[in-house]
Amino acid sequence: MSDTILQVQDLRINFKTYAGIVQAVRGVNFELKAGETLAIVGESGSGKSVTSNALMKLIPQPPGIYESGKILFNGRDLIPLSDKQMSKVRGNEIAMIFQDPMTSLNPTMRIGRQITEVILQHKKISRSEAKKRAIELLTQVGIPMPEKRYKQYPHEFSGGMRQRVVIAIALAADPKLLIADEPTTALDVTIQAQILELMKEIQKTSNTSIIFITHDLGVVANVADRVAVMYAGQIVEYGTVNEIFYNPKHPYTWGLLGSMPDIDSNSDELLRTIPGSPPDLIHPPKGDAFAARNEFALAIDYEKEPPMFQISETHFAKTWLLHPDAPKIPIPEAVSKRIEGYLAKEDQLNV
Amino acid sequence: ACNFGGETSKDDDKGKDGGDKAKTKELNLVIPSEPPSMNPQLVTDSTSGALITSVFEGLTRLNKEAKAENAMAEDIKISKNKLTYTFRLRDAKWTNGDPVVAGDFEYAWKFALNPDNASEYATQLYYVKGGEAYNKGKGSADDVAVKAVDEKTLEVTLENPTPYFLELTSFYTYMPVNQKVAEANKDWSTEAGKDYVTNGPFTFDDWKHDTSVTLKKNADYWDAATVKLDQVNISMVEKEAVAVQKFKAGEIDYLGPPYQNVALDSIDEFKKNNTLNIMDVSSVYWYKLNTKGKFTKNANIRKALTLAMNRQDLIDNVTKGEQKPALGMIPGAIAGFEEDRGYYKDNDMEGAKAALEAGMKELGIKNASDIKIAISMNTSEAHAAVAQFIQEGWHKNLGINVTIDNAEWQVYLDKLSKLDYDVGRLGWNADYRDPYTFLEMFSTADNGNNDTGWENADYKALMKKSVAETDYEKRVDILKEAEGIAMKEFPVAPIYYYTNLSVKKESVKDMGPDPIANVQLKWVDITK
Amino acid sequence: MSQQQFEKIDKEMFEIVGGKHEETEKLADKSVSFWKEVFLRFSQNKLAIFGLIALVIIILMATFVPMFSQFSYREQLGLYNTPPSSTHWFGTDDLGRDVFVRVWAGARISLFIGITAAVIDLIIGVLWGSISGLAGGRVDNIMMRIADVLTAVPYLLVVIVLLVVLQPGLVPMIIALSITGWINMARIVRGEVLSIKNQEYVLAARTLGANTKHLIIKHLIPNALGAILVTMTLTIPTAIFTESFLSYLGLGVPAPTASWGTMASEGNNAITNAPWRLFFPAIFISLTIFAFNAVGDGLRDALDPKLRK
Amino acid sequence: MINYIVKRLMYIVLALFVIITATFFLMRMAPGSPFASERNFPPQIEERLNEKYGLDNPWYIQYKDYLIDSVTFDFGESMKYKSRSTNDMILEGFPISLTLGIQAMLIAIGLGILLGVISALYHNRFPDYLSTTIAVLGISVPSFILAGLMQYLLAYKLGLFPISGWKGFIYSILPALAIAMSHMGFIAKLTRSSMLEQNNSDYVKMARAKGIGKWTIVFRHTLRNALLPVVTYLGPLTAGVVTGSFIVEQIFAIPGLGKHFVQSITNRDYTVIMGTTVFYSIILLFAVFIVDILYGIIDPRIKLRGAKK
Amino acid sequence: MSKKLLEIKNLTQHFGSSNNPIKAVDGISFDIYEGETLGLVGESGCGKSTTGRSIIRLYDITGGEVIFDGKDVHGKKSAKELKQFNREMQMIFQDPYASLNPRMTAGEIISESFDIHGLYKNKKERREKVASLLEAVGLNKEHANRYAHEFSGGQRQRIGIARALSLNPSFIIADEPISALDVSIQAQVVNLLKQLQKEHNLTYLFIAHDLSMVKYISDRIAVMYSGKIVEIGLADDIYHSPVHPYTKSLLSAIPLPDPLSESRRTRIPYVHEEVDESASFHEVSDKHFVYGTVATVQKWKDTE
Ligand SMILES: Nc1ncnc2c1ncn2[C@@H]1O[C@H](COP(=O)(O)OP(=O)(O)OP(=O)(O)O)[C@@H](O)[C@H]1O
Ligand SMILES: Nc1ncnc2c1ncn2[C@@H]1O[C@H](COP(=O)(O)OP(=O)(O)OP(=O)(O)O)[C@@H](O)[C@H]1O
Ligand SMILES: [Mg+2]
Ligand SMILES: [Mg+2]
Repeated sequence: MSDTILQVQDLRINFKTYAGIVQAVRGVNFELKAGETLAIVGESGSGKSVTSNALMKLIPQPPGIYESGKILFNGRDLIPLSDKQMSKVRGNEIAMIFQDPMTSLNPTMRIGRQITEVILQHKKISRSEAKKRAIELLTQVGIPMPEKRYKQYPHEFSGGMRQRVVIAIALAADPKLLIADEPTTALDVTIQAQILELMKEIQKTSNTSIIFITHDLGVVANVADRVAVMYAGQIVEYGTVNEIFYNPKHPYTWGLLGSMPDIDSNSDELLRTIPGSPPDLIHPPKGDAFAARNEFALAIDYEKEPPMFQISETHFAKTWLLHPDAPKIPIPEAVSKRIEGYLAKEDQLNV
Repeated sequence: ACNFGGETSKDDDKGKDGGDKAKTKELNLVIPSEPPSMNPQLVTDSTSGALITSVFEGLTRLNKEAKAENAMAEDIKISKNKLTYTFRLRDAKWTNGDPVVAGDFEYAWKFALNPDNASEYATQLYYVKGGEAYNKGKGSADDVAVKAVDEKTLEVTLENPTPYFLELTSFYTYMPVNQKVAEANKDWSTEAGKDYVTNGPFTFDDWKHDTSVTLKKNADYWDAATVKLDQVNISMVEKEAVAVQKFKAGEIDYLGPPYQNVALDSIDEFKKNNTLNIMDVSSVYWYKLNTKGKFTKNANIRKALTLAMNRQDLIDNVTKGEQKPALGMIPGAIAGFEEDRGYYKDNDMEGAKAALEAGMKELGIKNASDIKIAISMNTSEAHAAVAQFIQEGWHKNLGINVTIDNAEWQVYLDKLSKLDYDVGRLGWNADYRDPYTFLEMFSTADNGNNDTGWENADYKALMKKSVAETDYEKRVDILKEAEGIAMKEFPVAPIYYYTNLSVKKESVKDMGPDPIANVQLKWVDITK
Repeated sequence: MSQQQFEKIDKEMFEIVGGKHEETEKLADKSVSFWKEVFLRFSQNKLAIFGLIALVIIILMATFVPMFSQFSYREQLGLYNTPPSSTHWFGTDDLGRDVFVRVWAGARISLFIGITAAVIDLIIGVLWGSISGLAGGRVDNIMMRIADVLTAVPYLLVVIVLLVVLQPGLVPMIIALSITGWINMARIVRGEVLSIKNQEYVLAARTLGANTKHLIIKHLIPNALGAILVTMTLTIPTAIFTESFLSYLGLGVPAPTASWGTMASEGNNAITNAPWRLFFPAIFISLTIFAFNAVGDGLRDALDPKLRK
Repeated sequence: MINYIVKRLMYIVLALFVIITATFFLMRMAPGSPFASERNFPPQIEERLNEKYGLDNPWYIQYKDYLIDSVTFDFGESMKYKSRSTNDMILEGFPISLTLGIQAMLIAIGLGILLGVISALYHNRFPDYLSTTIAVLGISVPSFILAGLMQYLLAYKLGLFPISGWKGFIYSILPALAIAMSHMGFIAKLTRSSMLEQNNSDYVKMARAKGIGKWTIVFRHTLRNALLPVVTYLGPLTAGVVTGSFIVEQIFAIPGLGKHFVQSITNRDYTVIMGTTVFYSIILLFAVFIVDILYGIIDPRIKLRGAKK
Repeated sequence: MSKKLLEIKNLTQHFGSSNNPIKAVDGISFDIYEGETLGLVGESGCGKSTTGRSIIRLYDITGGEVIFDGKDVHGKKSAKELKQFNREMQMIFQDPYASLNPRMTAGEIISESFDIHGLYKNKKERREKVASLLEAVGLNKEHANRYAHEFSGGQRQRIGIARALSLNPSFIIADEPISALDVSIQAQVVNLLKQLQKEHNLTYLFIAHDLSMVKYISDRIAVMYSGKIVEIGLADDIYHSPVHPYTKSLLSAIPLPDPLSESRRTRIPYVHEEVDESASFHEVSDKHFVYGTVATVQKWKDTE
């Protein structure tokens, strides 16, 4: 099961703007195995979308610049590929789902055609076969009366249905990797839950790898096998979903987990927050980008960028706190209490 | 989806000068616009008039010298008192084979006079006794003294002895019309074709509205032997500059009145290569002066304005057509008026300044710059050029303030007739070769063509006297006296006497306009 | 874990000093304001910059040439239709006037007409559009229908009547241009107002108790300004264009005043014998219209929020 | 749908009524008469003429007559072109103007869209500058100057085309070009900006993510959506091109309707003014109406108002 | 129990033509007590924003009554009364980008109300007021001269809050004030709102679709579905003993940051049931009401 299909090495992406050069992605490394879901979390502007668009080479140039790095997809580097070569990869081997189902469908083209378009682009089959496949896909993503829907236009669909169509399009050519950039953020919780279920089911049946971008930790907990936490254009913690949720090491991850209210938390206490605002990526701060918002910041954080410390086989974090010389800081109480609560509930259930 | 009107038309013949073509003589012309009417009695403009005279034949026709000679009339008898004319018609045929009879004339003339037909040129027939009364609704058709005595005899009695009446009978309003056809189809003249029955040198072969007109030689014409042209192709080109390009590109054979004018801007060029024909005509270009105007009510001011024009310079540099400076109201092309009558000199700045001084004193004005005068004109580049030249001259030499008031034609006419102007441009050309035509309009202030509010009892008396006088020499003397009166008070400031400018291909012969600017296709020939 | 190599780092560096999150609330000291960014984007548009420079030069020439030239635009020098030479750079015309001076005197008239008409269009258009957009419903419907119908009434007829009622000249010309000129502006302003009036910041101002006047002055106009500006830069060339059209029909400003329109339409007839009389006014009409269009398009691109990130 | 059409038709009728009324009163206000000429004729005849054409009636009777004429579409005889019926004049001129107009529209739309697409695809690169420059140039040169120049250079000097007239396809090329240029420029600009807008939209990004080629995206996705605003422009364009080509028709001596539309006004040829105005307005109003319906057909999102099930 | 600050009686808000209206709000009634926070949740498009906006008079209501502090909000009012009303009731908007005028500085935005109500004597006083408001929301006075686009989302939302506070209102409608923000920033804003509530004794109508936050901040919660309130009660009751199937479905869909429990999650789908005319509110426990007919409510309770 575990062949690596994607390896991203030291990816750096800049944007030239009037205010200066935005260093949107600053040396990102991760890898993805077949059939696995990687969730990327992080706050707005941390470079999640840029990273995922970069994998598809969808960064507009200009203003974007692929500053450095490699994107090895099945061992082949995508960065030097021409647009033409890329178009054989896009939609076919790597597919993508965007955040807003309302705008990612062409408003004046019938749904059916938008699906068959991908199939015909990448597979050598006849129109009627493509249509059959499209109707199959619609059925698969749970759209009732697919024959009728096939002929309709996007505006005749609700938001949730449209997102299903978008997923159907992404699946049309049986991609090996599916990148979903906040696929549920624009949807209601109930519909979000449906879509998540759908994606998990699809993954089970077709063994597709998924990169799932979101800033909702609940969603991450639901879908991910592996989690990458991004901050200011870098991955600051990387591990399996259990490692990240039950044994977080990076103070930013603590902050994220702590700021989620909890059903049982007492509403008289204030939430734990990450104070301050995210850094300006035109002038990324010296040292650890998170230092200024980190209550446990060390002197060195202001001087030197921390390396990736390995915590386990699969767990890495980019904070000086993991240096052997650093003071041992326990997980803040609010977070640890919550984790204990979860685990306790788990024990009860297991008993 | 194409509609090009004349796609299959045969006149698309440029360039393929085959042997056949050399034998058929075709003349290519342009006119500025659609003829407003092709009914002889309703025509008012000279272009339509030229076409009418080509396809119809009146009792007389003007020869190359613009003298009337017999046409439909074989013989003309004039009574002693010069009031009754008896025309004897020759044997001639309409194009549909009907004989031309005296009744056709009677019908046509009465048609023009019939107030119901509202012919704008009915005045041309007021010379006929009872005509004016009938036209103005005060008399009946039966009282109009034109009578077909028999098929071949037409008897006409005039209101007054009219020395130029025979010339008038060549005019288009006097043309006969085939009574049978016209009565059967009241719209006979709106299209070329079966019902457009003519008796002239040419037939009216084809009429594409707003596009072209084609005339063909009329084989049944009584004088067909004289007619050389087989076909005349006339297309409509509104812009003079475009017409010039077409002429220079060889697409047309002749350019000049009454068809389309030679564009002012191309005169120099035609002059340079000696192709421009210039001919004096009996028309005058003048500025009317409003004798009720704030400043122009003063005769001295009017005099100053008249004198302070450098006409020769204007002609040499602006109008360029070798026109003659007008130092009187009647063009030199009118017999008896060839010599300068010496009313004033061209470009007489001394005189102008003296008159201005006098005028200012009379009006109680201190500074010349307090005098504000507007030159009104209708929108036209040529008129604007003249106006600007004169404006600059008056301003520079007299020190008065001059503006140019440019108005759209209809508005301009309205202003003139309401005396809502100071100085207004107009031209006047003779319908018939008689000095009276230039003077008559000033006989009373409420004459529709006066437009100046000027009136003079002596002048009026002289005009009356001239009408009664049948001897041309004597009439000339009377009219000169009248002109003299007007040229002391200056209801108009004459500027120049028109010339007729035309260019033609060398192969075109006998197309020179006659002295009253008619070009008769009957005489034209093409040599190869 | 042990395989990781750590470089030697001073122990003191591992003291907890805590966050300085107040620092992060600081904004970049070099802020790129909206208008500055617009300017920067604009200045990268070569066509627009060309247009701007051309306009500046044309305006300077129009201002100074007639002031300092040895000839006046109406002076007849006795040299008729002479081609361009060292004394008369653009030649002379049929009345012997210096075409160079006339072109720049004409520039004054044409630009004056263009700019004044644009200002009038601006005032009427902004008022009409914002009232229509703000009022909405039936009022909006009626006001827009009036504008529709106005475009269908034969323009020339209106102009002729106007030129008759008033004496021909600059004023009626400007009025004639404004009769239908404002409609475009009104439509655009209305569109802007419709979208702005439902923006949350306008709703916020309304919950604060703002009245209509406050909304218009503080919110609607400042935010519609970009679109208004662009429309205005495109109204000026339209006015210059229409003026030349009316001149062609002989309804232009009275002689001897020169406007580019009258000069070009006269020059059009002299194309065979004195082409410079068409050439120079035509070039400058076209250049000016081109420049305004280029500037307007450049502004539009620079202002377009969809092209901004 | 039916509801919508009926509503729109009612609006058209109302608009026509307003236009007819406005035209009638403007016509009455303009001084001069169709029979005025340099040489005045006796007042009795003028009275007769007025009587013949009903001009002696009080204004409300005349107004009523015009309304009836308009409803029955029978405007009577021209006052200037004796015994020619206004309807004939329109029927003869219109097909010609229409032919010319369709050709001009094809050129304008074809070239305009091409330039616009190129511009948008190479946004801020050389082809963009080039196409934008051509487009703006098209807008910048007044049609009478362009027509005059083309006629002089291409027809007269080089002899490539006939100078004037209307006898075959070759005669229509220059005038169609002259009419088309400014519309071409406008369409190019419109296409460019709406293409740019579309190019920034998510569905285009989605299409790229599907692996669809650049040009396929343009033709299959963007163009159709980008052309919607262009379609809206077609209404006024049709009407403008078909009847507003007066100057070009005049320069090339083409017997179209544009000439009557303008000259009837200067001639005060009331019947023809009325006829051409009503005809023009109907074309304009219907063109806009048809375009709206087309728009609804092309864009599946648009539900025509009043078109409830 | 403190006093009723706001009473909504049968509020109805329809849009579009009268023969085929969009029933955005279809006859809802509830009360808000002084000092409490009422959370309003429901799916997108169910009419939450419309409810908020109708209450604050941004829309002219179609029917029903809104009584604030004993006075009818939608009745005829003089300009002065209106202004007084505006000072009492304020709103915080959802979109931190659309709710700030891009052409105004933070200072101008916050002091806009001072201009409208003429609340300062001189420039200095105004500056001071702006500075104190900025500080109250965790920004500093240097920020007053910066334009909206220079701020991050969280900072913008704080400016929006400062604007709402500028008139010292007693009641604030917060329309999804956090749904456009990041998790970490959401917490900042929610904390701020809570803290301000304490300091100024504010009453909130808190609209959101994120139930975990709503539960945290609200004393009571109203669940809205398709223009109607289907269940209302104390936050804990709604969470722990929901009755209406829609509420249950909604709760079952909230993802938790707990991978183990997530792996076992089963979503309860909701199938819309038409309710007939006789539907009304039934008190199922203390202050806990459910909308439905007697029979359906009983059925729902039984399936618990
Ligand atoms: N086309 C662009 N031009 C300039 N800067 C850009 C562009 N696209 C992205 N950026 C910058 O790159 C940084 C990362 O943006 P990105 O969209 O990846 O954030 P994100 O993590 O996806 O945030 P969100 O949760 O809001 O989607 C941001 O600072 C953004 O401003
Ligand atoms: N001004 C309006 N005109 C017409 N319909 C409207 C208007 N405002 C809202 N609606 C409609 O009323 C319904 C309720 O809208 P509302 O904005 O109140 O929903 P919401 O619950 O706030 O949704 P969301 O969570 O997406 O903000 C929707 O169907 C919407 O389309
Ligand atoms: Mg993103
Ligand atoms: Mg809402």
